Amino acid sequence: QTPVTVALDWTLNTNHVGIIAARDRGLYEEAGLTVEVLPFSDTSSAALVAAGAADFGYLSALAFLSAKAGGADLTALWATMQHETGRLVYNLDNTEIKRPADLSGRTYAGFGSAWEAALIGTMIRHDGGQPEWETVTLGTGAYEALASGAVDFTLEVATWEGVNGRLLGRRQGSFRYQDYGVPDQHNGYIATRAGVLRERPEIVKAFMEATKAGYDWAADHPEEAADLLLKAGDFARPELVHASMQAIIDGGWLRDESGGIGLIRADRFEGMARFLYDSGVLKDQSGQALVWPGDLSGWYDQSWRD
Amino acid sequence: MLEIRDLTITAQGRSLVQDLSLQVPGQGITALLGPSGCGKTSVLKWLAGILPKGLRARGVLRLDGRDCAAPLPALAYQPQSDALFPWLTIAENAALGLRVGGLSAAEARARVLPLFAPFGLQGSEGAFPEALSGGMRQRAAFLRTMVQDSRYVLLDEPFSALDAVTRLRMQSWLLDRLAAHPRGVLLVTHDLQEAAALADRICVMMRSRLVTLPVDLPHSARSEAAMAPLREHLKSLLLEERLP
Amino acid sequence: MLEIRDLTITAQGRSLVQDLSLQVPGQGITALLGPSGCGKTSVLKWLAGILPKGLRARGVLRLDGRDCAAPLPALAYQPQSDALFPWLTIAENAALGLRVGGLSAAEARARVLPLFAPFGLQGSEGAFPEALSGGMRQRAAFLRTMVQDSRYVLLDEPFSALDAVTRLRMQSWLLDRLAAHPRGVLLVTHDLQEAAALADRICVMMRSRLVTLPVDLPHSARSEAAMAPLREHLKSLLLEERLP
Amino acid sequence: MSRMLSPLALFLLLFAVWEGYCRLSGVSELVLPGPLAVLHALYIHRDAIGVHALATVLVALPGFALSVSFAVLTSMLLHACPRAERAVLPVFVASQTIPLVALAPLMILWFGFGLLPKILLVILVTFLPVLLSLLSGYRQTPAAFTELLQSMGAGGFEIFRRATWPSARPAFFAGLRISATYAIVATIFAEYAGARQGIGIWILSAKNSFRADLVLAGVVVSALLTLTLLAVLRGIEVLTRPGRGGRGHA
Amino acid sequence: MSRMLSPLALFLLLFAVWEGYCRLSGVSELVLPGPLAVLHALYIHRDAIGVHALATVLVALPGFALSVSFAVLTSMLLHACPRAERAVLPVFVASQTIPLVALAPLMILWFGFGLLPKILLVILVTFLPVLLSLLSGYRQTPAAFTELLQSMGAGGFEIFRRATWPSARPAFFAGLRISATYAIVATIFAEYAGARQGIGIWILSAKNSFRADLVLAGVVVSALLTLTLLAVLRGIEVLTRPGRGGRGHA
Ligand SMILES: Nc1ncnc2c1ncn2[C@@H]1O[C@H](COP(=O)(O)OP(=O)(O)OP(=O)(O)O)[C@@H](O)[C@H]1O
Ligand SMILES: Nc1ncnc2c1ncn2[C@@H]1O[C@H](COP(=O)(O)OP(=O)(O)OP(=O)(O)O)[C@@H](O)[C@H]1O
Ligand SMILES: Cc1ncc(C[n+]2csc(CCO)c2C)c(N)n1
Ligand SMILES: [Mg+2]
Ligand SMILES: [Mg+2]
Repeated sequence: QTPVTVALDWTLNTNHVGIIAARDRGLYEEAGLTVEVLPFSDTSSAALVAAGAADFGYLSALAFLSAKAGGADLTALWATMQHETGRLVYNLDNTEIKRPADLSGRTYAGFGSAWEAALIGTMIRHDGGQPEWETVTLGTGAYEALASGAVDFTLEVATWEGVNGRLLGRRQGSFRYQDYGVPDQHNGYIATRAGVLRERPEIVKAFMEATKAGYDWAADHPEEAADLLLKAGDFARPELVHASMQAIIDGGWLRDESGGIGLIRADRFEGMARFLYDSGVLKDQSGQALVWPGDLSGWYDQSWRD
Repeated sequence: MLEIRDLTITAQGRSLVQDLSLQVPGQGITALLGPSGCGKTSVLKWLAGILPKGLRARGVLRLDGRDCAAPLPALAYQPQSDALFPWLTIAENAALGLRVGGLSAAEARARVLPLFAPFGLQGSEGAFPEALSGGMRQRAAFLRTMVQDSRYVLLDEPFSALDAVTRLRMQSWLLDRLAAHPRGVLLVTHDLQEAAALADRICVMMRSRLVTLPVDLPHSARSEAAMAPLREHLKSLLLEERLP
Repeated sequence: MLEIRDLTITAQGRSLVQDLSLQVPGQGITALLGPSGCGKTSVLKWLAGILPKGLRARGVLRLDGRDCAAPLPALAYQPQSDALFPWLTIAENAALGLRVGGLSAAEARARVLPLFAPFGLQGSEGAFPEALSGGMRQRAAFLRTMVQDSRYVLLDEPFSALDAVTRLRMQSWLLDRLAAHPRGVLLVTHDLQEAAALADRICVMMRSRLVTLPVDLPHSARSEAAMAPLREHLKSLLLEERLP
Repeated sequence: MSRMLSPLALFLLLFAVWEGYCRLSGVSELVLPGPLAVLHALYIHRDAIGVHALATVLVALPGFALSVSFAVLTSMLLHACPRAERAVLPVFVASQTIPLVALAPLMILWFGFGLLPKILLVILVTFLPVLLSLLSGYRQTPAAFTELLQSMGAGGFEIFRRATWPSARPAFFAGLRISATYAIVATIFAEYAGARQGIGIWILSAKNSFRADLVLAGVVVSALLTLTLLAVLRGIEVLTRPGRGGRGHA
Repeated sequence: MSRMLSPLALFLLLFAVWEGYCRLSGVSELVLPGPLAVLHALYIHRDAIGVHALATVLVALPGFALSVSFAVLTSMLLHACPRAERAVLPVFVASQTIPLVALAPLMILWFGFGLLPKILLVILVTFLPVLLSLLSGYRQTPAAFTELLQSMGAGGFEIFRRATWPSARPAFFAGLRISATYAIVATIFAEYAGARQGIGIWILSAKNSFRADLVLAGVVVSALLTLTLLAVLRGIEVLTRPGRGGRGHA
């Protein structure tokens, strides 16, 4: 049995369901792996993988791209969601917000990464507003701050915080990024270091195939998958896990139009990378905007799939 | 007249001082003698209102016939250790009692400075205590006590660190000062010669009683030879006592 | 024979002791007298190798004719302040020098305890210093020094806090002890009577010179009356000096 | 016994005020749960939280012990060699000025998820108060004491052992108290940056599932652990106290 | 001048070792950039980082000043009333055992993103070392000094002013030094939990952009701010020192 560690991008949620399913249904064990899912911590999963503190990492799309642009030696192996799950949310009580242009001059609860500014700026500008707003960096506290009205808007994951807000009856509205000039993209990458890929391809293959089997099973058995997830972690509200699984299946996030799962498609991958580079948020050591590297095909690798 | 009646001091049940009664007239020097460890310092501390935590006292204190409680503002006290503050200069240390009494720094300084020369401390006004010899420190503490001009003065072995000549000089300064400004002095000393030379009455603390001897000779007539019999008498009283 | 040659001690350029030469024979008591603040303590500290930071010294120290440097293991020193450690009991304080000298706690204790009775400290073995009177503390410090059995002993006013009778008792203890175990003692004192009663030679520190007076009378013959002329002579020497 | 009554009463009063506020103001449980709710949560999850508490203790204790040993050794070296003190102390002080929030994740990246980075963080946080207290305690040693020992022919270490260290004892325990207060908190902090178990992990996941009651239950456990450590230190101090030597002396 | 040389030399040596390690081991810039890279990043971003530094200072300084004033006042009250000390001190100590990582986000929730929660956090972190040092300093006052003043008829405050406070001076500055070391770091911590600007925000976004060089540039700025504060305190201590009274006395 080979020990393998996986770092998560956020506290355990339905995005990770395939990994938990593969672990708790013994798929990893069958593949000769002992997988440890590291608890979510203050250290980003991209950094943990890049530094070798974890073998695999579940990364949000933006964390992956930022790390790549920063020079991290990462390769994406998997994309959980076939479309962008992120949205901009605001309180409906805030009647002055009707459209992204109305966000101008308001307060945003952020997560402390450069691309958020590009995203929000693009949406406001695309909608004809002045791209000026105030950012309060709150991280995981963002959603409580929005709920209490301390800030005007933030970004959420539709299949998690979005479902949660609905269950709690929070009156919240949202704008989809892709409706306001931001390209659609995958979300939720599983990545590893290029070095691991080179030196231990058989481990990568074994891990990813079991993971894929886990997501496949979860897509087919959302109710049971939710129960499995509930056993694996502390969840304040069990109904959120069930509702979120249901939303993922209903929304067709996991399987693409042709029924494929975990696929990385060149156009969506490049589209978002291009957006990041063009918006100038990525800087090099001397503070210059990064130049488009051209070919991105080396940034992801799905050769482990047969 | 300062009067102690039936003072008993105990430490953890053991009594250090037993039913002591003592009177300190408002004029002249009352010397308090006794073997080392017999409780002289403890009596003075009680009078000054600063008996240490471990000790318990029972007794009555009367000032001019009226009961009162220590600490009396009418008292100035010189402890057996000099207790000079290391962060104050000698002049500031000497002025401490006056400052506490409410004088301004300048007034206190003006009152203190003239005494430095007669005390042999000229030049040390701005020095800190650690730069002074033991005898100099003791004189600074004596200065601090005497300048306070209180009605009563409690002195705990004020000259123990002084050489014979400096001691004589300080003794005669004290007598002159008292002649000019009469006050009541309670002087603890272990030096029989000093007691004989200075005191108007001598109290010897013995285990079970207090012996009081009046000394009526004028100070000028107290030569070493003239006082020899008194000294011998005191010595025999002290010899009677054995330390516990 | 312990010998100081041409010792000069200065503080910030001002010289406290100037070209002092002094000999302490390996037997008997050498008394060192001088007005308060003349530098006696400083000389002793220099001998003990612990001159304070602010002071500078130049001079030669010879032991039995050979140059050597302070601190000498052959010296035991009793400072003017008692320097009892507040966290040690009196018995432990008294045993400190022996412990530093390498004795085990039990051995040191066995050597120290028999002295508590003659020093009038019986019952205080297990007490902490703060529960002792000034005179008791001084005797504890004296005990600590004397029990070390070093070839030379430096005593800085060891009896200044003792009453006349206790002082006599300690003095005669010292003489008996020296008769049994001869050692060289350098005794700083300000008490002329004490110097006259104990010393085999008396050195008076004066501003520009050191006056040495041998005392040849046997100790038993030194009555107060017999020593009166010597005391008067010493007094007149001290009177010559004016403090700076 | 009665010495513990007044702080207990004050604690109860504070808790009562807090509970009262929660009930009367109608503030949401999500934002500020009352103490009863917190205790209830603590009781329900006692087993799970116990496992995490143990993990925290198993980091904090060795870290603290190492830190104190290291501080005592360093203080002795620096005391013996004042020149080294002048060179090294600023570096130690500078080490305290590094924000842990920045350092902790880097430590995890450098040293992984094991014990090492966490123990290093605990040492980093708790080391300096003990060292500084010791050095300042050493400096308060009355010159008369060291001089006396010197005159007895005592060597540097003998002087240290017999005068300097006992003089620094009150300062040492004061420093220990400050450090002990931070030992558990620093461990929790280190766990936050990356750990498998521990009160830090508990609090983090409670926070992320919006369970303020569980967060505060973790806080209560952390406080209890620290107070226990402080009580043990206090016990050691009292038991090893030589007579009544704690007082200053003129 | 020459007193600063040896620590400077040691710092340079440490930096050289660090740079050498980075070059020779070939460790990734993402994980551990060398000091030259960090200084370069600091230089390039000096304007942006300066704005953040200012924001941090504007929280840390008022917080620290309030904390010290509060600690001095409290210490005087507790000194005057030992019974209150016994009741209140455990509560203060318990307040230190609350893990900031848990408290900071809650504070932001309760008090918003303004100055208040950050200043409260700074006070929470820096208050106790000063208070404890003062109280222990007060206790070191030689009994002979207070007794003398008592015999002079001095009242409680007069005794405090003339004997207790001067005796506690060295302990006070020792406590100040410990607290000052934490003031900036605590502010950064508070910013981490929620703020508009500040070194904490700088470090957080640098971390999220995988720029270890910018993270460490923030760390360097934080260290410099703290060392400046310490130097200022040192200056105050030396300037207000009465004679050479710092020594112990037997
Ligand atoms: N640390 C110091 N710095 C400056 N001057 C000092 C220092 N220590 C002592 N002195 C000075 O040295 C002189 C001699 O002091 P010393 O203690 O040797 O006198 P002494 O003869 O022992 O006096 P006493 O009989 O009063 O004890 C004094 O004038 C004193 O002011
Ligand atoms: N804090 C204390 N706790 C217990 N016993 C004490 C305390 N202080 C003093 N004593 C005891 O009280 C007795 C008297 O002490 P005190 O200091 O009054 O004597 P004294 O007559 O002044 O002696 P000396 O002439 O030596 O100064 C001593 O036996 C001493 O041991
Ligand atoms: C379940 C889940 N919720 C929130 C975040 C935090 N987050 C980081 S980036 C971003 C914007 C997405 O477009 C958000 C919401 C997460 N990573 N996973
Ligand atoms: Mg006495
Ligand atoms: Mg002297």
